Amino acid sequence: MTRCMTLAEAIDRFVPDGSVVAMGTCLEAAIPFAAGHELIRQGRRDLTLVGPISDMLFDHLVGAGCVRQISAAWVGNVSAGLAHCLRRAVEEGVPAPVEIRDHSNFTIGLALLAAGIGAPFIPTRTSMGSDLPLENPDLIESTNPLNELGEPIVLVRAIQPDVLIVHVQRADEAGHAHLWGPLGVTREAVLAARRIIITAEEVVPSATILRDPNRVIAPAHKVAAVVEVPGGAHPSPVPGYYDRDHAFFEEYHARSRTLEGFEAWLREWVLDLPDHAAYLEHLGAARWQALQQTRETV
Amino acid sequence: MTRCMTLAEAIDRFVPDGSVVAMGTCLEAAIPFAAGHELIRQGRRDLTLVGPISDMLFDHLVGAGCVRQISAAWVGNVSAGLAHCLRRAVEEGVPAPVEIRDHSNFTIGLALLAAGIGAPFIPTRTSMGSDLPLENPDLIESTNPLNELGEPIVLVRAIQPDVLIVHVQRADEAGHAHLWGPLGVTREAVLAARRIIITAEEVVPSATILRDPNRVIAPAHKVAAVVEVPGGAHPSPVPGYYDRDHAFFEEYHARSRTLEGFEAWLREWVLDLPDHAAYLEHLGAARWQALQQTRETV
Amino acid sequence: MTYTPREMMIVTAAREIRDGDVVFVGMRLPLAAFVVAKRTHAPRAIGYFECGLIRETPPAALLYTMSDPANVAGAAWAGGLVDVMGLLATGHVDVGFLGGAQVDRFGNLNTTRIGSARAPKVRLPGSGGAADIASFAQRTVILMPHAPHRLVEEVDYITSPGYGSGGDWRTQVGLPGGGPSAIITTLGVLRFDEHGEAYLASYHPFTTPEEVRAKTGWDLRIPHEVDITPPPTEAELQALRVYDPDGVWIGEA
Amino acid sequence: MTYTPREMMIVTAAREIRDGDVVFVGMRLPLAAFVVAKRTHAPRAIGYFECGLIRETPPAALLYTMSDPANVAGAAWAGGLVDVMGLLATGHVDVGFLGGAQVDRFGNLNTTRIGSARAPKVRLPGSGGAADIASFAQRTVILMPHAPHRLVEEVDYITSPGYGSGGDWRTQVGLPGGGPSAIITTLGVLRFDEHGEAYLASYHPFTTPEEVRAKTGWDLRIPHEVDITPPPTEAELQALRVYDPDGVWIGEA
Repeated sequence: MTRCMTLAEAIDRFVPDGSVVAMGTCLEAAIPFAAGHELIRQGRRDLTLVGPISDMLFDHLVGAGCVRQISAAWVGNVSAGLAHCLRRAVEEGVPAPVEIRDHSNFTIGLALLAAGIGAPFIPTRTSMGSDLPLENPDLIESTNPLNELGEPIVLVRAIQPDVLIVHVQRADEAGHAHLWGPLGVTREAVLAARRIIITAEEVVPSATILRDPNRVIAPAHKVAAVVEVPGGAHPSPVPGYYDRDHAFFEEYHARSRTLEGFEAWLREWVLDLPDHAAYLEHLGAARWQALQQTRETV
Repeated sequence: MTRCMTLAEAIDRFVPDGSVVAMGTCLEAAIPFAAGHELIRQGRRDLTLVGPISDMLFDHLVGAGCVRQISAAWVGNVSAGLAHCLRRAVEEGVPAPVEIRDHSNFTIGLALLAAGIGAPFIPTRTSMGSDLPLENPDLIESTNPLNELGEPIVLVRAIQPDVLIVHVQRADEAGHAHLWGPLGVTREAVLAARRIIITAEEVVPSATILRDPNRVIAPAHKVAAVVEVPGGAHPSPVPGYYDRDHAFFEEYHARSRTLEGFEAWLREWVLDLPDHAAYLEHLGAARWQALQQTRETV
Repeated sequence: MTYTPREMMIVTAAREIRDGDVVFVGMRLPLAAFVVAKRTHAPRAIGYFECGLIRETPPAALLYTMSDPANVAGAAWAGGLVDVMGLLATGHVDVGFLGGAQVDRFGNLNTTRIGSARAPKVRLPGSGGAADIASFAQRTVILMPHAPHRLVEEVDYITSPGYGSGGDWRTQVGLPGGGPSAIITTLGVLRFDEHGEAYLASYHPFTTPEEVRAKTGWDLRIPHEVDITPPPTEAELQALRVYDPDGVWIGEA
Repeated sequence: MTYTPREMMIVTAAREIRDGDVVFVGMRLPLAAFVVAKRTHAPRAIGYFECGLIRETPPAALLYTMSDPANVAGAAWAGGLVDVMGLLATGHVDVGFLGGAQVDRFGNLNTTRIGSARAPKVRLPGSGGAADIASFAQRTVILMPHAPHRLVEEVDYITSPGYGSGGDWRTQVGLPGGGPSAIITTLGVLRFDEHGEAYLASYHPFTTPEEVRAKTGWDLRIPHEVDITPPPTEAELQALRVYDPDGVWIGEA
């Protein structure tokens, strides 16, 4: 059975308006930028974004007006600085207000872990004494019922994404996918999410995947779509495939400082391009080639 | 830095009487039988054993009088039947009474998970309505504080083993270890345990391990000892190395039915042998060779 | 065509798997039922194994345990127990298999202890994943040799809850899964009425409803019309015997 | 020998790492401090990265982010965020690094928002792992350009708790970790007294205690005897400049 389709079809069928979408679960690596751009092209609205840290992608989606709420630990541009679109949205309501439920990396991981094991919450000692539980209704200050002294504890409410979009090195048509490098909260997210969209550098024969089932990141029967998108994580890196395009993050940071600058950037890199192949073409072969890694043997 | 030592030294230094010891965390695969036999040879007492299901090893330790308490989901002989030593201990107090805290596989996994993430407990809906929470003080019937209707929930108390003994395919001298195949609760246990003893089929150069850090099972700085013990999981299987010796489980089952039979078995296979090399010699080259697998490429 | 009561039981269990089902296979006999189903009517069934494996194809060799290397080779996923249990706990399992020493009329299973806590007569191995499967699977199927000391009026310990004391008991105690859909024995198939009580749905071709009742430890309800369990087909028997040529699971009683 | 205030800050931060320490490295500047420490006085330090990596050797190339392929190559472990955070939560981290937009005299850090919830002036990225490090690490080290709008009387939002309102506040709110041991700025090193309040422990060679006080947003306590921070050694500067030849982290202010 094949679950292969185009990115446009996968986003159209499996990420309706209003969805709770987890992305960027490997932190700064293997961010599904191509899928995020397709969400923008299709004009998706009222999304809730879930992730640990977002290195630029959430800022694109906020700037494009796709987002109503964010549950995350960090939204910015890791090597360059603040997220300008997020600033405009939160500070000025431009293009639309966004509600942020501030997590720490650990609590967003625990929220996904809880959903994946069917627990309504997980208790933790992180974030106690901080302002996070005061403003985020998903972090509940409580006391430990197993402790006679009633020691304080924070209950992290489970978060179940409607869909997880994860970019991987390779997958087969049925949805068995190999992911390596930093896994971030991906193992928790594949269990937590109702369904999964895989974008892959390569679609390969099943035998290539199944010879190493320990590297398979998700149960294939939860995978709704497999999309071959070479370079689909650019400008973030994919271990074994390509390096991070640091300059791209800097360029976006500079251009997105103003609303007009962001809008021009968005037209140039997303709206005026039909798909990710056109994006790579626009990037240019020389720039793209320079990022390629010698393949690891795994 | 090397953490390599003999099995006798590792057990002597890192598993004192009274320890809480997790073993058999891969379920029926890669059970650290050699390490368990060394515990018996050294006359260890008052151990608390922790594991999901024990395929025969816990029965050896109970029969040898090493055990005071067990927190586990299943103690028996998977392909052959009941655990005769456990029966004598529980039913007759022979050689000594053993307290069993009955878990399910999920709750023992959650207990280790909780300890590994620093959570005092994890709430779950498993085991509700069963007799497990009525007799096991580590499964506490409660209500969900996030639910207005006060829906029932069971709180699984964290279990922190003093030491985890895990058998792996290969490790380097510093304690970086590759494990593959069914992982059971091993990932949770390495985080939960205060320290880890690695027994490995092979000690290999670090470069072999570090070329694939995703396959490393534990942080090396938690590893107290690395012991090269080829065949150290026999009669359980090690993926990529050898198959399960089903007949060995049957033979033990038959011989351990009586106390005298067990004692004779224990002398023959443990007490009268100085170490695991002697055990393999006693097993015989032909029987051992017949179990070998063609190595997988991973 | 001849077959043993145990073959009848395994084949009948296999038929409880629908094509495309996610099956929590567990230990021992269900390993064989899963293979028979995969090789006959349910080629798209998916198997969960709590050691951390998911299989979409039957294993190439007989499994003595779910963690045998033959179950790893060609697996669709090799992760951890909490992963697989998490999938179970979040409702992904259509059918789970359970066995045990005792079962009562409400499908409550005991795999922990015969006798009381203070005076245990037989210490059994314990739950394994059974309590989890009983809690979460959409439906469970219980496999059990048919004998009065196994199908009992009251179990000595509820390891894996069925319908508790009947009625809406599962809802009251907060159990999310659907509960038992069948008890398949060496003599027949018991199903559950709307109160959660087992009745005889079919008896195997080599027995009679009277024998089934006589070998049941409670006053088993037998409807006026009760079917004969369809005997194993040649394809089913062949799948089972090819998988287990030496009778490791078929032969044991 | 010349060096920039930022180089002074990073080198001084590196010195907070003791040989053999487990270091929660985090993002941005601490990446450089970890490498300097590894290449000078703390070769056996171990680095945790919340993306799921543990390193025992410094990376072979400059890291722009902890998830760069250069940080994966040769890593001692590549797992998940919850794994690494679990190790943090169970007390395995000796020292963790934090940065932020604002810090107060008790070492409370703000990386979330300037202004109020209703009228935010600057929305900052948020906690990342900072709240977790602040909760659990045995000690934390805060890196911060020294300016009155950064070292403030009161932070607008406590993202990463230090000593709260001072005294035994951490114990009262239930925080397990030890709290901040230093604030290292571009002008000096602040440490904490027994009440949890920061004082000037040393000022960098190119400044004065008066300048440090003038650029601090609260009435900074300066003891009678205050040291001059030892300037970077040649070995430290070389380690830093070899790691970051283009001044990606050194140069930025």
